[in-house]
Amino acid sequence: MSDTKKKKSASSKAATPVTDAAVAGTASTADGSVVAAQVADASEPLALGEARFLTSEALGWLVEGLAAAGTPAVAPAWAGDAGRAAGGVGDAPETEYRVVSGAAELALGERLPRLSLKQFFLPPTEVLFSYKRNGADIELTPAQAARDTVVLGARPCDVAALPIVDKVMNWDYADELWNARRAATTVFSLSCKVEDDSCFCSAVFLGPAALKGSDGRLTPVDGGYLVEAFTDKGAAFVAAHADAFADLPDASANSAQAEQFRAAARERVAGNLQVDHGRLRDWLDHHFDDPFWASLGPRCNGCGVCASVCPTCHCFDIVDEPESVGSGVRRRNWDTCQTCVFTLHASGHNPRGDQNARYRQRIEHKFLAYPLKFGDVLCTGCGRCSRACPTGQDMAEILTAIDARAAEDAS
Amino acid sequence: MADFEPRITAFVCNWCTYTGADLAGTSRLHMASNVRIIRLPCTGRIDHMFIVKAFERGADGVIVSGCHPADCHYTAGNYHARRRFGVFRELLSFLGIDPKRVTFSWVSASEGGKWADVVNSTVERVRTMGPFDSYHGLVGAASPADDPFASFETPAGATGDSAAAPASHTGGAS
Amino acid sequence: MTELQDTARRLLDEGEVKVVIGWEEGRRGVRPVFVTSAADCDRLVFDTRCVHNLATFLNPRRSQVASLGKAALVVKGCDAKAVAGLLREAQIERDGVVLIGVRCGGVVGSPVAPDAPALTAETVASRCFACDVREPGLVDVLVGDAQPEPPGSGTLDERIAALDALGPDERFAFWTNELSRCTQCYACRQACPLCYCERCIVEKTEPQWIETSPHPRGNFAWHLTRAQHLAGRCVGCGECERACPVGIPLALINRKLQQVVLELYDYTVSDDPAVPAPIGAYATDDTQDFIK
Amino acid sequence: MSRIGVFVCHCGENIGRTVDCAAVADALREHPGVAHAEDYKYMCSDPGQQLIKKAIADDHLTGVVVCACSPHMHEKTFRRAAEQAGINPFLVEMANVREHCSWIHEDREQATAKAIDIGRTIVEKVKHNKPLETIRIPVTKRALVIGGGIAGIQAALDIADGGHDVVLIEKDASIGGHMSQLSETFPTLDCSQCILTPRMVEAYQHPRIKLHTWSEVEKVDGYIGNFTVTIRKKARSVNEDLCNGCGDCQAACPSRKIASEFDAGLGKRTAIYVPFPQAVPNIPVLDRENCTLFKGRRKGLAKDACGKCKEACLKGAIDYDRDDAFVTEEVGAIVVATGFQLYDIGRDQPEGLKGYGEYGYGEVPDVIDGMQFERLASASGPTGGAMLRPSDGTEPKTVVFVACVGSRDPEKGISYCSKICCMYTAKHTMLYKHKVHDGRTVVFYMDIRAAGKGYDEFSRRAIEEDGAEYIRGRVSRIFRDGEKVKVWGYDTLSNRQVEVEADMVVLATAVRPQPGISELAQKLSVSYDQDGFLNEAHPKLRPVETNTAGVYLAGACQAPRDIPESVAMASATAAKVLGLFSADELERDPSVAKVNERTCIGCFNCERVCPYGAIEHRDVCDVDGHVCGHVAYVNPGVCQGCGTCVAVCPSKSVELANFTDDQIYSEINALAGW
Amino acid sequence: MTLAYYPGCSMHGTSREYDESLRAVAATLEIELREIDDWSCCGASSAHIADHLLAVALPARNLALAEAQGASEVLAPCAACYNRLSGAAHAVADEPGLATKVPEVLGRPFTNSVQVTSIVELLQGLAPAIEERIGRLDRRRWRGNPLEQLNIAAYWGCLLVRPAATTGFDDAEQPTGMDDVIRACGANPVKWNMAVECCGGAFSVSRTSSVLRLSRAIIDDARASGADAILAACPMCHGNLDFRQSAMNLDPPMPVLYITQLVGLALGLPPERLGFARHFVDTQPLFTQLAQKADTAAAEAAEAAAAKAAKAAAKTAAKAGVS
Repeated sequence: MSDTKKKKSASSKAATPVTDAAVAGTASTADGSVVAAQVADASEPLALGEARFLTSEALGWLVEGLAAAGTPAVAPAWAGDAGRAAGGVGDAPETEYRVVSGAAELALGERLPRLSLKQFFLPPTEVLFSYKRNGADIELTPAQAARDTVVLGARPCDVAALPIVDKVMNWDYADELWNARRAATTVFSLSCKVEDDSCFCSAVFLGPAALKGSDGRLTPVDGGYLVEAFTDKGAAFVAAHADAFADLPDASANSAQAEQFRAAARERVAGNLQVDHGRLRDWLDHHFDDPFWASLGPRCNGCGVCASVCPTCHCFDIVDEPESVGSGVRRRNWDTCQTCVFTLHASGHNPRGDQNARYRQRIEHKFLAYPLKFGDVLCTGCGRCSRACPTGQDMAEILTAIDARAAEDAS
Repeated sequence: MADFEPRITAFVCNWCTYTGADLAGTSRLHMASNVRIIRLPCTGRIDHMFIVKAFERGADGVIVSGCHPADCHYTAGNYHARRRFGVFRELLSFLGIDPKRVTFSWVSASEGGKWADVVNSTVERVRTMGPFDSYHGLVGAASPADDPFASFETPAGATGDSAAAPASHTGGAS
Repeated sequence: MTELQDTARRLLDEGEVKVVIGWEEGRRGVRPVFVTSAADCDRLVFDTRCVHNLATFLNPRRSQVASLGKAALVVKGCDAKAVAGLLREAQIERDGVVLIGVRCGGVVGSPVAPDAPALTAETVASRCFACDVREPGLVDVLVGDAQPEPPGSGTLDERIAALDALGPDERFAFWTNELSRCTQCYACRQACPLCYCERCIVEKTEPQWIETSPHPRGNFAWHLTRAQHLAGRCVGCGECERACPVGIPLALINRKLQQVVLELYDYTVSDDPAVPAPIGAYATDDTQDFIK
Repeated sequence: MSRIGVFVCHCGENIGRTVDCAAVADALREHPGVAHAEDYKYMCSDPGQQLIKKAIADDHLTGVVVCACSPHMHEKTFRRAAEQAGINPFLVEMANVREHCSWIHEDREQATAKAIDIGRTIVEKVKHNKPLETIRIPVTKRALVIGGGIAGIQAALDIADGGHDVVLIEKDASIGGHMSQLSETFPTLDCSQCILTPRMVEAYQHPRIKLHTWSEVEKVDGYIGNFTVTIRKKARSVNEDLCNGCGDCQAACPSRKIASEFDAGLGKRTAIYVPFPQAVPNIPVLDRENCTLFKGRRKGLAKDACGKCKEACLKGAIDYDRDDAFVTEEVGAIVVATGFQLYDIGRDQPEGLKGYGEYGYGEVPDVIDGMQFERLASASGPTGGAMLRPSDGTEPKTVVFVACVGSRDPEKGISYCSKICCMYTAKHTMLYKHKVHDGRTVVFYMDIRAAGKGYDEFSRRAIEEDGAEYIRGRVSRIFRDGEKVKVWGYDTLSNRQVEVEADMVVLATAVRPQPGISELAQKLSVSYDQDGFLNEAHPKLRPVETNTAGVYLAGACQAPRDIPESVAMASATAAKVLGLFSADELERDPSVAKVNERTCIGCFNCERVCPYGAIEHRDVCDVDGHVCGHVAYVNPGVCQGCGTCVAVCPSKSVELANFTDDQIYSEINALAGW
Repeated sequence: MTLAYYPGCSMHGTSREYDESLRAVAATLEIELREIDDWSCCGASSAHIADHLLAVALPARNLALAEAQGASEVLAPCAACYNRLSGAAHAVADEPGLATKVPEVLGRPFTNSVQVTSIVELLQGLAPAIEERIGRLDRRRWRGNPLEQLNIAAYWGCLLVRPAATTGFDDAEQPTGMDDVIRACGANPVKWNMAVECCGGAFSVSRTSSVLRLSRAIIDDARASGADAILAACPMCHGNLDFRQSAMNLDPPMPVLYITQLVGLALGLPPERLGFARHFVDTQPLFTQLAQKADTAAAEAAEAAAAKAAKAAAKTAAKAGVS
């Protein structure tokens, strides 16, 4: 209880230039050491050089220039598909992260992209190697090298997921493919206006303009974006395309407007969810068999859409696909713990026999197992799981419910 | 395109069409050599996935052939097949897979001549349609150009083979 | 509404069922709810946002639902058709479930809305256009007021006609683009009331007929197979499409096959489990003009 | 890891001319999993087979591919050879490089390339072949024969004489069927009763034949070699064991005006009755519909209205309170011989049939059908064999016979030929002429179909010796005109209208299957055609078998049949049954379907498409033994291996041995990159 | 009920009494007949010998008109018209191509939506209504319904029920519909043999001798079967049986009634409104005879009643005597 008070006060007294990370920090110190580490890593203020100004037009040229130069630029774009026959009432057009080549495609700051940024670092399917048999010997062709790429205007919650997954990808084994793509990619995030009441980044040590994982950040201001670089990579990119990045028309005014934008967003998201991760974790740790779980399973289709759209879910499956008698490809594909076959043993036994167990797994991995191992949570509060769930499973609601139980136990 | 030799995979029933093809042989009826026959007990056994897999494995055309109605060795297998493929053909067409690449026919054990005709006409039709690159390219070259991280982009030589350049691996014919 | 709630309350009070599966008001519009106590029955709602096909929850392999005990299910026309499908295919027994039918005049495309939108040609779900069921058959109780026909909106059929008008290559391009987004998450399968297999064909590895890698080739194989398996069975509830996280217009395919079985075999999926499905049956004079 | 042996046959020049056999062997030797490859002039020759046997031994082969002729030619040969060499015959497959390659192509390069491909596909298949054992099913060496007509009697006797027990059931009170109603039979004009009665008695007294008359099939379970049949013994109201057939009960029965079925309605019988004097068994049944006592009981009278037969019976065999009884019989084979009925052509007809109201049948008493004529002509008939017409008992001087009444008339609902009418009509004219020498017979016919030994001669005789006037044409109207029966017809040969003033008209009405045949067919899961006749398994090659293994057809239940044909079919079924019974176990091709009960979800698509009813339901139980679901089970004894069930199984939980998905997938896969 | 009415040439010509009686009956039974505006020849009896398309198009034109004039059902009282119209409807429905060809030929839309009804179908359907009305009739004006005394032979001719495929509302060989109507009218259908035999039809002029032979056979059989009159539903048949009778010099002649006339009588409509005056065979004797029969019947009935009453009285008297 007292924690939430603190949180409120903290965020409300967020005065002039103070980064969201800082806010997240102060908010989360209450959660103790685990989080402290993570705050540090998220909030290094890499103020390299001045903030720059990127006009909307300039963004257009920039994108077109990159395309011309053969550098893939990934940005939120209007979904290039037929769309749903049964679309929601008055839905805004969908957007998706895509390699863009023209200004017209861009949809920065519009509706939250359908899928997270994950697919550009851990694609839904990717070739590990291909094999070809020549008589006795077998010829292996390794996967392609990653190529230099820039991401422009990704949501902070999507960007923040990258360092979170880094830890998994570099824990007992360093995943070359992932790391190569991380290294080859420069990521500029876009200060977020907050999508809707399913967002809860501020409840997972982040915020609508969090810097975590960003090499640089765009914040909307009149006529374009205020651009800041926080890493050498980011600064290098700005430098390399100096012609696109102008001086700020009115530095102080622009910064003020930018900060105003961020502050408004923080306000907007703050109310959506507040939990005490410490006691939440403890509760999870001691309530593996709690009847509560049986209240989550029935509604769940077990489709794993939540995992597909999740920026931090990273499970994959490895398959060999023959192309003929003597040749084929080894691939890795997205997988999810929400399907019944995920844990099905060859014997026919399934340790996670029903959806109750599988949904518990989803929660416990994100808010218990991962934190205990890596110190942080396996969630950036983007809220996609709640929005995408066909049966209305609601992450914020569930976390609130668990937190309430945790509070009872605590008292 | 002129020297394009279509690859046709044929799924035939054991009792009518396979025997009909035997008869074509014993009658020394010369026909195009582009067809490879896979023998099944009955058209009723033929699953739509056979056709899909054949295309995945580089076929430019497919033949499905069995006993005439009322001649089925198992009395009704061909009737059930006729229903399933009546639907599947429409489905293929709707997804843009030209049903002209698939020949369905009834060839009885006594119709060696008809079999030769089915083979030749199918080969000629598919020859004029050209190789089924659009499907073979679904993995490899034809992957959506808008995604550089080509989940679908695979090193040449592996899936590339199934898309184009035959005979480069598994020995191949010639 | 109260009629629905009272019915549920009675069923639970009299112990005829252990759980009532219906819809409730959630934080984001309506969603399925599992009411196990008479006291909670006032949570039950039914309005134009109740798009989910609750028949999916009758899949006997959903043990987390089955373990709640005998269920009463709130069904619209399309849900009833799906229940009939499950009966037809021996997945459930009629006396194993109580069906509370709700008269339905159509639903909107998405359950996510603060309150029930009025049905207009714009808001109505395109799948309701072809729907012939105002009062679900097969039910034990029927509640709600008589409903008018849903406002006409043939968008689905129009889009199909438009596609049919294209050449094969253009259609192929269209679907390649659509299917290239598929990640084979199988949300379409999970949301389908008639995809109830314990081990889906796509999970069969010997042989692996369908490549599980979400490249267009694997995706084509998957969606071709799914459509073929649903031919003559699909009730057109459109849940597969709604569940799809990347917006693949699956309803086009299923609706197309509905048209095909109607045209070829004069069959329309009904809520009468006694009527056999067209695939698995045959007529000696079935059309065969496509056969040489 | 497979070790496949590939053997390429030149078949002399047949394959060698257009296919480079050595090149084929070389190419396949390089194919993954091939341990041995060679080519030889004649693989099917003894030395050729020796090569294979040797390779199997030396290279420890796990499979054999013979690139040669069609499997229909030599598959058995090579499988036998492999078996002798000690590997399972089902691990041997043939690659058809002769009929499907060398014989149909000229370009040596292309033919060779194709031969290699064909070899590859089969090699890939064989990699996934599984050793299979011939299926053996125990056989209950006991047969059921349904129907006690001449066909049923013949089948029963042949099987019984073959040394196996037979259960013969008959729905009527006596065996004998229609043949017992006939007066004489074509083409020999010998007395029907005289040749039939001895067979009836023989069947009755045969130690191996168990007879159930006044009985019907209630239920059939099981499959070939192992049927369980439930038989309904209809309440006879007479204790078979006590009755000595003295006939006192009949003599005592007060209701004597009941139309006799045996006399086709021309004669009368009592309510308790033996259908005819030579009935077998000679035990009466009580017709409860017409019995005064039972009428009373149905009215609900306090005390029984009659009881005369009971009083009359010294053996006390009459038992009014008997109900239908059920007995079950275990049998290994079933012969269906339910025979036919004549098309009653009155106005009211079942769906699809229109009747012939214009012929006045049933309204004009002197218009009768063929069976009624048989009774008129029969010495045991209502007139004692005197040729007297029903209306006034006078001797008809002019009799008109109309053939094809109902038959070959799609407009009226029947398009088939009833086959026996041409002959029996000819016979009728003779029988009549032999009794009424100054009489006149006129026959309206469409065609005379007298194919059969002595048949045409017979019908010629009717015309030439007995002076029957044959008029080729149809009859449009038959009506009473005072004492006469007017017949209007058309003579298509002389192209003129004909009017005959007849004294009696005999209609050769169509032969139709027995009522209730469809219900019986469903119990036996045997299919029937649009006319209701039971379907044989193959119109030419399996004419007396059905698609339900172990169920056979004899006589007119399958199509209109005359006596010799019915008897021939009966003996044929007997031969089939005896063949089945000749071994203790039934051997069947092991390429049948099998369900993976772990993944089957019991949607029973397979059951819907199985033409043989081979799919059964099996309960699945949870750990506590409670039934928690059901799955399909393929009865290997019934499955014929078409594989339709596999194609419709959504989760591919059923596999067809030797045509498994694995095998087919591999064959398709082998074709990649050719 | 409202019906489109296709009179065809006869109803306005040789068989006006058919038309008059039909209209009278229709009025009484509250059926509105809307004569098809601008109707034309149905093609009988020659078009179908000349050209098939023509034979379909001629009647189809009238059906198209009916359609355009908003009808769903057309009544064609003339058997020939009925036969051509329903024949055309079936042809268009069954024969490939015609559905598109015919509208082209007609130069007007035709969806073949109109149902063609014969007079017998119509009246058979109305039989209950007829019976009901007879019940409400003032019997005294007729001194007991004389029709009860009428034995009449229902004569169908060839066109009403043949070919079975296109007509098919009754058995082609043993139709019963007219008998139902007769019973509804309180009269008695006789069992006879010539109900569907040919009367000579259109050969009335070209081969009168045949017509006389055929029609005479029909009349003879009717008489032999105990009929006082013949009931017809076809102007052509009526012509041959009624008009040609004089040439058969029968004694006594055999009255031939239209089915609508019979119904009219049953409904109590005055004979003059039913056009009996137009018959060549005088129907008056029949009516007189029927009336007499009715009287005798009534008298007998009265006597019987009286006798019964007397008996009863005697009984009671006897009882009284005892006590």
